[in-house]
Amino acid sequence: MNTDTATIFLKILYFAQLEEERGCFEETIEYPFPASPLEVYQHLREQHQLQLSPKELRVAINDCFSSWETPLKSHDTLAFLPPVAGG
Amino acid sequence: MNTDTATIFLKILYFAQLEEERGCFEETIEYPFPASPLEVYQHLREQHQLQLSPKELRVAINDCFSSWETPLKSHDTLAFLPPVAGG
Amino acid sequence: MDFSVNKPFLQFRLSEEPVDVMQEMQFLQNPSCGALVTFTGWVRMENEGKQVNSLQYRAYPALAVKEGETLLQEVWESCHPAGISCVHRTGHLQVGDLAVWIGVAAPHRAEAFAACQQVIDQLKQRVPIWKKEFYPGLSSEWIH
Amino acid sequence: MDFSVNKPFLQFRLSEEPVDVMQEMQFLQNPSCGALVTFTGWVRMENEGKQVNSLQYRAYPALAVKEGETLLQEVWESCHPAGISCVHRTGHLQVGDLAVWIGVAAPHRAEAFAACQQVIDQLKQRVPIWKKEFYPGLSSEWIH
Repeated sequence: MNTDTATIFLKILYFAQLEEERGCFEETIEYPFPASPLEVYQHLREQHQLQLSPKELRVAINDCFSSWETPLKSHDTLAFLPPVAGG
Repeated sequence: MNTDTATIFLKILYFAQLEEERGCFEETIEYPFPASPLEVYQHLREQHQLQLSPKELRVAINDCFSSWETPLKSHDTLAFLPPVAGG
Repeated sequence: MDFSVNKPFLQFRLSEEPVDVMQEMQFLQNPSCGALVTFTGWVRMENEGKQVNSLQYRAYPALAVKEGETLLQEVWESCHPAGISCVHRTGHLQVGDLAVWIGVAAPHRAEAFAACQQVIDQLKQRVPIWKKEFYPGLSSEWIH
Repeated sequence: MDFSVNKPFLQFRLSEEPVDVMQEMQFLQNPSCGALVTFTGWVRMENEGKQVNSLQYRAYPALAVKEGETLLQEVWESCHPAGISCVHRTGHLQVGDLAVWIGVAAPHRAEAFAACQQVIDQLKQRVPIWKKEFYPGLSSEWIH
């Protein structure tokens, strides 16, 4: 992480297939500011070889469905949601 | 009952409003042969001031839905069924 | 494993006693089925604007069971669920009591919903069961 | 006495424990209601041609409950039943176990059937709950 730029702390939640691929349910990362969910996911996807593309996922910020372009603040909780299959 | 004509014995079942108007659930009557459910009902209706017209009723012979014109045999069980209201 | 070639479970009953819903559901348990849809008819406190205290169901048992079984067979032929169970109370019931219970089990939910609706719609039209309503301060009435 | 002006009973829950169906039904008891329609989702022994031994439900609890409550509110606005209760299991379930239970109470049956179908249809599309199936002799899979 480049300490010359401002950074934010993000709590990341992984569910279902993503949790298994990442090997954890929850982690906190430091990320350059400004950032969007899409940038963060693409970074994490490359880092951890996550299979699902953003088009297959929904995203939630602080337990609310959000767009991939919403600007993130420090201490946001960011969740990536594979297609659901309840019921 | 005129004993010069052949007669049949019929068990009559009354349900719901008919049972209350007739004052009994079941009775056995003797009736001139030949006879149809329609004739028997019109006779009983007049005799006991039953309110419902045949058009409002269905008829069953020996626990099967039947037509009003089916010829009756002795010892048939004849039931007159007001509009249903289960459920 | 193919449910459709198995004989369906079809059961129509009248009951003078309160219905044990858990037992009714167990009749329909089937490892091929992902869906159970049930309809419960409760005695309401009012009907067509009149307050109801209680009601009485009167059936023609021999014909009601025969017609009920025919109806379940027809609904099965239409929707092919794995099982249908229907039990209708007779006797005097209070507000809140269970009057009728219908359960339909099927591999998938669409046929279970369709069959359950068909059974209650048809039951009300065809099965010889009558209902008398008791009102506070008014004469009781057989409902048509 | 006019149910429509009363606040509806709307409840969406996740449960790690088996669901007590009798208790769920009691939540919805209402003397204004003549109809209760329920949907029970059971774990099936097969899915898309593959034999299933068991399965695991994983939820995002905070968002699942919020989205479930929003869904019930929307269905209420569409159908105006008197009450809707929905409980979804989480954890590891065996064939025959109850995975989801939805109950809708209403004065009359049409709105209860419609609302119950809407809840299960929407739940499967929107509520963040995931299912992993376990097969005999094959790798388990998250279902999409």
